[in-house]
This record gives sequence, structure tokens and C-alpha cells, in this order.
Amino acid sequence: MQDAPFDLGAEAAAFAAGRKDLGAVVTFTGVVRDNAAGTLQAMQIEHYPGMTEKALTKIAEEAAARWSLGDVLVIHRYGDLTPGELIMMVATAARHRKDAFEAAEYLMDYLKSRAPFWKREITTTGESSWVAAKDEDEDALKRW
Amino acid sequence: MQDAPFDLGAEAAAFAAGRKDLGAVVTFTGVVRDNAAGTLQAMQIEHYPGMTEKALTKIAEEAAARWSLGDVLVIHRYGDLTPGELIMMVATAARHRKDAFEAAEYLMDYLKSRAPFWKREITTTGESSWVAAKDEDEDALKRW
Amino acid sequence: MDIVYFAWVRERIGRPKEKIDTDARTVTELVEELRAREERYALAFSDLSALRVAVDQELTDFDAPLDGAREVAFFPPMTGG
Amino acid sequence: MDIVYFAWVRERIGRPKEKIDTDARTVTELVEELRAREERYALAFSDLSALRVAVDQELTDFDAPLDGAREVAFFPPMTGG
Repeated sequence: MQDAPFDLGAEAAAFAAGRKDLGAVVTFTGVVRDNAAGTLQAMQIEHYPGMTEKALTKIAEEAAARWSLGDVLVIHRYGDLTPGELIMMVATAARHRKDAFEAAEYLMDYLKSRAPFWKREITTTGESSWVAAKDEDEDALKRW
Repeated sequence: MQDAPFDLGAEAAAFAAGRKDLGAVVTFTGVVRDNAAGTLQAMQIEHYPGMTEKALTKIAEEAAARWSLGDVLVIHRYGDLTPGELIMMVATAARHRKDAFEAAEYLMDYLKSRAPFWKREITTTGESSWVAAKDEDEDALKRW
Repeated sequence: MDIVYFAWVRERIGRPKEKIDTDARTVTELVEELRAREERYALAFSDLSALRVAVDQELTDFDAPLDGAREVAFFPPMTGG
Repeated sequence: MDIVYFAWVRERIGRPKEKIDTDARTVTELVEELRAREERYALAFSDLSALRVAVDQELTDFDAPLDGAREVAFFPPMTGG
């Protein structure tokens, strides 16, 4: 959890580097997407210090308990971001691709709806609105 | 498709960089896993020049037709690799994470069983054996 | 007890955090107390289905007990990732 | 017609590629012709369920026609990724 930007390339390269027992590495990166009108000035991400660490740790531990993983990484930014900037990433490494993929999807589904982050969009036309949670994100949790 | 090593960090960073319309980037990287005894000296990857390009293009086009993707990348090495080296990667970028994840899994499932690559393992004890195709990899195609 | 608010709940209440003395035994009782305070609280807590609650930084339900709780947080559904 | 072999099929046949004249109308007929040639071919083609075939660099079935085909490839199930 960090205010500062992160470098996807460096994180991906460092993650699980040198491990000879893990055949599969999956990364997911979330990027600030501009709005349909192309007027998104900033995406503000508010979080709940203290609870965020606990929630992320719990989600990662749950994934490690459910799948056979060699390594797990979760990075999530907060503060003001602009379109095209990276919001967060998860990475999973496992012996087999099924575990790595499923665990990464699980991490994402829980990060979306169970980690205490809230997004607000500020447009160049001066509008400001909180991003609403999507039913489909809540529904996504049901498969686990 | 290449003989030369590739740099996961550089590829991941360059992939979909600067795109403001894509919120989700998924990468999968395959790594040469050592055998249980720790005696794997080399993984030799044979391929079918000419058909390989066609097969990879077809698989990528199929993924682009089935999911809403902004970008797709497939890299696959051939030749002699050692444990810990990267064999291949796929990357997908989409507006939404579901498309990016599903397309990456689809690409992997088809690369495993429908792209003309064959792996042979050479051990430090002088043994050499072709890696057998797994029933579960063939079964994985049925879900698509 | 520390009460903390996030996102539009924080904006409606007009502050991120406050300390209150309460005998509420559950989150629901605490919400009733807060609603009775002022219009802006009544507004923020008008639709509980649009709210989530954490007690001592663990997500929970509105019928959760508050025995020994030090911090209660109210916020809208999370939108991370 | 160019016939190409990969992986252990290549090793059993003892060469990666050969040119042959054939009137075979399907892959199966071609396989019968090859099997009749020499023991190493009979061995390589003894269990067709362990083999895959591509005609002009497209995966296909053993009953595929060969009209106009320039290249037929035989190999074990693929193990990429």
C-alpha cells in the first residue's frame, strides 16, 4: 500500500526471480481508465489506514491457504492518480498455471470489494463523483 | 517466437503502456521448472517453423474475436533453456479484468496443446526424455 | 469510542472522525443514536443497505456486538482494485 | 510432397524431412504407405492415437484429404507453454 507510483516492469521482473520450483507467474495490473468523454482529470483513491494492511494481508493469506502458491505480491496505491497511471497490481507464482491464475483472480475479486479503498473521479469540467460499487463485482465473490 | 531470452520486466512495462482506455492488464509467464531431484540441466524446445507463426497468430486472433481486448502479446522461446529461465509469456489488456483474465487463460490453454512446440528434458545424469502431453491440458480446452 | 467515516459518508457527516460516549450494545444501536443527533447523521444513515461497517478494522454486520470495541467505521461499499 | 517429422517421431524415423511421390488421397492412406516402407516407419506410426498431423501447416485429422497438399507433418501431442 503506497502513495508513490510503482514500476510494473521492475516488480514483475523481481517477483519470483531466480525461483526454479515455480513454473507459472501471473500478474494483474489495474490502470486508471479515462472516462468515455475523455475528461477524467484525476482518480482520487481514499483508504482506511490500519484496516487496509489487515485486509490485504488477510486476502493474501486466504489465497495462500486455498492454492499452492510459491509467492504472492499485492501493491495498491492511494492518493491522486491520472489516466494511464497504474493503480495496483497483484502477482502470483505457482508450480502450475491453474493455481496461479485462480489465485490472481481471487485476489482481484476480493481487493475490489473487500479492501477499504474508495475511488472518486474528478473531471476537467469540474465534476466530482464517487465511483459506485458494481453488482457484478459483489457477484464475482460468489464463485469462491 | 524467438531463440533469444526476453525481459519480462521490459515486456510488461512496454505492453499497453500509455493506453488510457484499458483498465486491466494480465500477464502470464512460463518458467523452466527444475525436476523433483533438482537434476534438470536443460529444457530443449523444438518447434515447427512456419506453422508456429500461423498457429500463434490464429490463437491470438481467436482470443481477440471472443473477448473485448485492446492488445494481445505472445512470446514463445525455442532452443535450449535452463531451470529458472523464462519460456514464454502472454499478455492481454482490456477495459475490464474479466476479459483480460479469461483471454490470458484461453491463450495459455491453446498454446499448451495447439501450438507446435515440443519439450525435451536433459538431466545432469545424462537422461533425456520428451515431456508427455497431459490429459488435463487437453481437457482444459473443453471449457472454451 | 472512535467513530470514523470514509468517502461520501465522511462528506455527509462533515468530519473524518469523532470520539463519542455510548452505551450502544450493537452497531445498529449505535446507528440509532447517531441518527438521532442531527439531520446530517440521519441523512448519512438513511439507507443502511448502501453502507458497510467495520468494528476494530474488521468488516462486520450491523447486528454485530460492540463489547470492548475501540473503533467503529462507516463507509460505502468498497471500490478498490 | 514434403513430409516432416518432429520430436520423437523425427527420432524414430531418423530424419526431420523427406520428399516422396505419392498417390495417397488421405493422410491415412499416406500413413499406410509409409508404414509399409521400413520397420522404423511401422514403429513410428504404430499407434496413431499418440500422433498428431498437420497438412500444409494446419492441424487436421487422419482422414483429411491430401488434394493439392504440399507438406504433411507428423508429431506427438504438443507440449508448449
